[in-house]
Amino acid sequence: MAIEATAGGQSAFDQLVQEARPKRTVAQNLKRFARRKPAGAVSAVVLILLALIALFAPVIATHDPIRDQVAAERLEAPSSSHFMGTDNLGRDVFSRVVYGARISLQVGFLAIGLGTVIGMIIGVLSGYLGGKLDLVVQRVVDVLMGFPFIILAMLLVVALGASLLNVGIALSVAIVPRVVRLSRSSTLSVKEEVYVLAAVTIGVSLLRMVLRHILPNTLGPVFVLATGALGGVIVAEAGLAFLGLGIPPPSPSWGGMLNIGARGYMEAAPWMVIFPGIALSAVVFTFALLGDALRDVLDPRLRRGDS
Amino acid sequence: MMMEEKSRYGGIANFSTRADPPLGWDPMRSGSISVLMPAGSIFGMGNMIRQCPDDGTAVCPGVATEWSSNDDRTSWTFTLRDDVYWHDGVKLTAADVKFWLDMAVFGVTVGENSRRPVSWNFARWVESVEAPDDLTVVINLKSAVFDFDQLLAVDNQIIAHPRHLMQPEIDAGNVNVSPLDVGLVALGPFYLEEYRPGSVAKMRRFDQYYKTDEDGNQLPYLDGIDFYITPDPSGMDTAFRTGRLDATARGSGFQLTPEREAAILSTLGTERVTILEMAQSSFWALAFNTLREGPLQDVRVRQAIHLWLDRPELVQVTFGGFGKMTGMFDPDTAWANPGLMETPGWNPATKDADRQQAKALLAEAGYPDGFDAEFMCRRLWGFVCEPLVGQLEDLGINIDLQLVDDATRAARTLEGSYDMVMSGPTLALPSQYGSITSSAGTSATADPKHNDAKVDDFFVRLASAGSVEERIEIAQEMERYVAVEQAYGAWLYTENTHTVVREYVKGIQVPIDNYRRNLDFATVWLDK
Amino acid sequence: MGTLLEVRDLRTEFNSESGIVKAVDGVSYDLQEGETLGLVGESGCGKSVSALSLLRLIPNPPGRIVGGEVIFEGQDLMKLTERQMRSIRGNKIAMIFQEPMTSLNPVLTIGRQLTETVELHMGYSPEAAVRRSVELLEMVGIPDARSRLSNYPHQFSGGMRQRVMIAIALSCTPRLLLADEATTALDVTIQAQILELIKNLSTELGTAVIIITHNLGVVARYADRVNVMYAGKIIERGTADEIYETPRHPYTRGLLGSVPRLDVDREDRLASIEGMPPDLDRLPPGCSFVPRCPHADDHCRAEMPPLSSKDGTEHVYACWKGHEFGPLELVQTQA
Amino acid sequence: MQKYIARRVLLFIPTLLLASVLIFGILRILPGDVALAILGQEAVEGGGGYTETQIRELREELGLNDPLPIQYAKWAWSMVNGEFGGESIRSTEPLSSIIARRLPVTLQLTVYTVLLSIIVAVPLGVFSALYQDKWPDYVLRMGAILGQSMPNFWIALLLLLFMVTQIGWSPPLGYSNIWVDPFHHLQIMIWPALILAWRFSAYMTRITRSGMLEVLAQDYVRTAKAKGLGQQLVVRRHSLPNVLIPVITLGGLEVSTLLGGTVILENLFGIPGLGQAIVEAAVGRDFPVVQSLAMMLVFFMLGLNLVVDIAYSYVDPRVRYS
Repeated sequence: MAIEATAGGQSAFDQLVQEARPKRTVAQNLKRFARRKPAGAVSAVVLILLALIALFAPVIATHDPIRDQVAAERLEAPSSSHFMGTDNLGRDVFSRVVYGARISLQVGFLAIGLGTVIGMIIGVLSGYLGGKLDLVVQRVVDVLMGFPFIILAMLLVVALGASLLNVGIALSVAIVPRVVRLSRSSTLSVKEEVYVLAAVTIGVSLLRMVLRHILPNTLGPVFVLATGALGGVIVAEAGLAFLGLGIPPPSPSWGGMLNIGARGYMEAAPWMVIFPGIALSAVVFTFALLGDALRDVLDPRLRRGDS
Repeated sequence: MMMEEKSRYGGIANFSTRADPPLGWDPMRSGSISVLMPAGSIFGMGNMIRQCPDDGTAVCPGVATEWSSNDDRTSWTFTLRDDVYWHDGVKLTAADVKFWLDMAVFGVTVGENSRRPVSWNFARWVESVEAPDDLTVVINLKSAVFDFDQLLAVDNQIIAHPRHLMQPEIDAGNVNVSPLDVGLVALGPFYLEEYRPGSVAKMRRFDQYYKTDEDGNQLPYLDGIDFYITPDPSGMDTAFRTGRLDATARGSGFQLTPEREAAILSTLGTERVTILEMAQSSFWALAFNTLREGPLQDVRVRQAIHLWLDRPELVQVTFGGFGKMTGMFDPDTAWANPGLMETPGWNPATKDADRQQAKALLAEAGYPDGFDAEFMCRRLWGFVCEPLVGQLEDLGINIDLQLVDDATRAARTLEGSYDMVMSGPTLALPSQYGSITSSAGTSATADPKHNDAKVDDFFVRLASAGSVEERIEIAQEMERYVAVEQAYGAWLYTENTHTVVREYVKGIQVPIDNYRRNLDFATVWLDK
Repeated sequence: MGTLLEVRDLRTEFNSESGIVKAVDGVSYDLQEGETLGLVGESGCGKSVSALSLLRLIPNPPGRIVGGEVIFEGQDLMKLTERQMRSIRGNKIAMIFQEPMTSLNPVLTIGRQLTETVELHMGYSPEAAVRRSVELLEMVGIPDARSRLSNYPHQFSGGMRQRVMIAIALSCTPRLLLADEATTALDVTIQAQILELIKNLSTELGTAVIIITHNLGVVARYADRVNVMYAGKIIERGTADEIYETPRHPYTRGLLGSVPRLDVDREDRLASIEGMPPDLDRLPPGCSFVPRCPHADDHCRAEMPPLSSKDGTEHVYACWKGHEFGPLELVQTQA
Repeated sequence: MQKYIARRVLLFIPTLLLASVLIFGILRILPGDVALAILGQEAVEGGGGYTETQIRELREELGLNDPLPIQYAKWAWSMVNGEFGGESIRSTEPLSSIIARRLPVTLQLTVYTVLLSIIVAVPLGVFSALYQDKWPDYVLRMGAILGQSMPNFWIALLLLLFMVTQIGWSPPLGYSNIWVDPFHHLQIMIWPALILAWRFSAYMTRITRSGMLEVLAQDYVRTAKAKGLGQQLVVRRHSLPNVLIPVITLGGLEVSTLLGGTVILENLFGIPGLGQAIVEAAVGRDFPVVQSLAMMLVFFMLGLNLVVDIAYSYVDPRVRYS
């Protein structure tokens, strides 16, 4: 019996492949993940909390992070009116840390989103088309992987000028080569799968097959890569800020609050520098935890074979 | 003359500098503290004459003993000492000084590569230089300058270019030869023993140094100075607090804030630390661009900003109180406009009234609820610009703060692509006429943008003023016109430099007016 | 010939997401010295797990040996310390595995993987170990053994590698050799050679062998006695002839029925056993073959039949109706 | 095997060329003009102004007016003939001496970090693999992830603060290479190396752990156990060689992010390495320095990857005798 593409565009062949795989609802998957990787589950919850804080920053923050500059209340210790004290310009540190969550997530997701999309497109194309393009792309990836990305990011920020968008673009460079390599190898492996070749021989277009089967293969590892890298990007923004090239003041990025100027106050007003540092490290730690847990679950190689 | 009961001689001081001296340590190419701080001990300060250590406005002898001008002050004659030697033992002659003056004033051209003349102030007046004999130098001027000696005596105009070593290089075509290229051989109290870029420059005592102290003892007292390169302020503070350094570096970003000073005192205690307070003698101003379409073309808007800004609060917030409000000149010197600090804009007592008037002026000019403005600021000065943003936003001006690096800043200054720019610290009168034109006049490189010929006219009159009193009078008239009447900028404050030395470091001549002076450290000794 | 090995009520479990899997659910059998015993059943019936349990090689987690005794040369292996157990593995009891391609360490030479066993257990000096290794390779039929010692596994074919595995296993003349699907991955011609090799060497060295396979032909030809396993239990045991002539348990009958026979004409369809092997973590009460057994009744569903025989012979089976079945008709038409 | 190496080496040259074009390109899109940057910097600090003519002359002097391809050709040629791209505009120091002075510093710091990381990471990786999902595994992973979460300059600051306030000691100043004054050198270098090693060993532990888990599940490990080998021998003789091969290649790749880390710590500890120089040069638009130092870093990194690739194929018999 010939397998034709049914009206809905999904060939009977695909349905067969779909049905063979045991169906698990999303809830079951989450429960399974939580039981097997408690640390991962906790970090996922913390990150959702963080996203909420970032979203409702105006509500949570007690002051305007930029405009509320009261010279008289300069460098005050944490108190009931200022939970985390005030900085050298008399601004409320707690509000700045809360808004900082928003900015760090923005720069993180901007860089990772951009990097993943660009990386996937280039990776799939170079994997799918192969030939000269693939060779050049591979060499560029080698160079980018070989290049200390903080210097590349720095050069881009110096070139484009320091703004949240530009810092995001510069930091997306960190993940592009890795995503290209990942999606390219997935494309290549999908292209060689027997069932793909079989499907092609009976008329299904290779591109549709590659796209239909590339995503599930790549999304897993890319998602793991992205979660881990998100933390890395936020730390990198702090690195750039240390060099004076991070998201420019007065916007309260956590990295910015740790830069050269602020560090002079480490002893006189430790709260001004310690709290953003803790916030930043905690978020990056949580992202890394989630990435680590996902890697153990999603990375097929790591699943211990039951003998 | 009996020696002090305790000999001042001996010991090596561990000082700090914030970076490797750029541009081959060449004072002709950079007057930055990064050059002068370590180089001062090798080059010595000034040239034939220099600013007096304790009074910047007075002139003291350098390698010359006497100097005088002819009647109409168009030709100046200097008599050199005959006991001055380069560090490699070669004697200093008038020909060396002529070589140095010619290079600075006229530059050097060999074949098609040429060296730029130096933008030092005295250079613009020099017609020609002669060295009739080994110990006499005559400088002929294009026109009369009654205080030419004051112009020549500026501390960072340093003879650091040995003719016997540089001439061969220049003849061979290397016109941009720098002191570093020829091993930093110079005339100062110390010679360079070892320079490891990025880590340390070791200077050792030059026994044939020509200067002595008031009691006739041969200078310098120290056996040597090690200048450690500490590129990070926190790293420097740490080293000072654990006794690795005897002094902290000067320069923006490195001079102490109250908090860092308190941290140092908390570790070492006040009895083991001496705080040196020096003025930066340079003035921060918020310069406006009146050539660009927009609210700032209206003088009422500019005056409103001038009245609104609370200078004392800015000093408190930006420098933690280490500074004072000023106009275009240091209020504690003879140049200050009498009573200016009590006038609206500066006077803290009338601040509330001034702010009401500022709001009124804005409304009158047609901007009752403010306007948008692009505020360009050098990245390194982010900490200075942020507080300003806060105050301007309270006035209702929506500020787009743009932190840029030096290249972009220089480019946009030429194009005038900003509404406001943070200007300073630029040296004001009296020593640097050049910078005045660039800081307030209509030249392309000036920060405040306007085409008001009247301002340029002030500078012409200043340059040809007959006496110091006349010059002060013209300067004050200009200040009232530029800073108040037209408010081409809002002159704000000056930061005074706080650095610290260990209690046993004695004999540092603290330059009250400009921290880039008295860096030869010849009189420094260690009391331990 | 005394009893070499006695396995009594061996239980091994694995905990998986969906609950406890009773891979080996009370297995008992004995093995005489020099005897060749067959352990046969579908994949997933627990035969490999029972072999690994003998050597206590069950990875923990997820697996655990929860009960039973394994008396080997008078000692209960389950009571030994890990150190004592190690002196038995590879020395007294040796094992070869299914995948020759991956059972040898790719980055160590064949020589190294041979000498390390004799050095460990027999205290051979390196030179003596090398001489012994050459002997072993020649014994298993590998040409110019000496030069091949410095080769790496990837330079050998599948069959050759299985020969090396056998050489390694027999290097300390073990009392018992466990062959876990040893020839399954090889093509047929090589399979026969390897099995002949194992048979000859085991008789020559007096080594008892347990052949673990799903291939009934192999068991018929080489095993003295046969244990048929299903869902973690032994459901029938007897000599090869008894099992093949009059299989008592419906599962065994089903197995034999699904094997194509040369002496039968080929038009008829092969009989197959309905359904899939049961989930070991949700076994029904009573006989676990009930869901697939055409003769099942309430009694089978209620109670698990013990391993016994109506007429007291050695040919025992775990089925209430076992005695009712006669010899297997050669031609069985499916209703 | 020779074919494999030859192909890798042949690929090395075009990659290097591509890298040089990439670096040269990025620097050309920097807004603002180098001449202006230098004059601007001088004006601000020295107090002197500058004129239009001076800008044009400086631009001419720096050869900024030649067409781009010529500038690139000149630079590429000078990189090869030992001049390493001319001299720094800001310090007029020839690049050959800058590189000769600064590259060894960064190399030493990188070597210390990698060595420290491997000494720590391999045993920990093996240990946490053997105790997968038991408490030692968790503790080690938490410690590792913590190391990767905190910005390394922040850790450095806390460390320096602790030293000053609690111990009253800080690393000495005036860096000198190890062959000049080893004790002085190590007192400075140990701290940034430890901080960098914390993050790098965290990564190395993770890949050793996942490599180990994969190897422990292999058939030949089961064979080894069946031969009666103890855990110690199974790990050391049978598992480790198979784990180290991928760990070294992945480790080689990650050295580039390690180099990034040095950039930030060099300033804080007064270490005159490549990172410090690149940062200063980038901000000050000293593009010859940025170009040449960035090129050296990429050359060093690609070279390291090539060496690791070749070593990998040599160590892995499956490739050596293919």
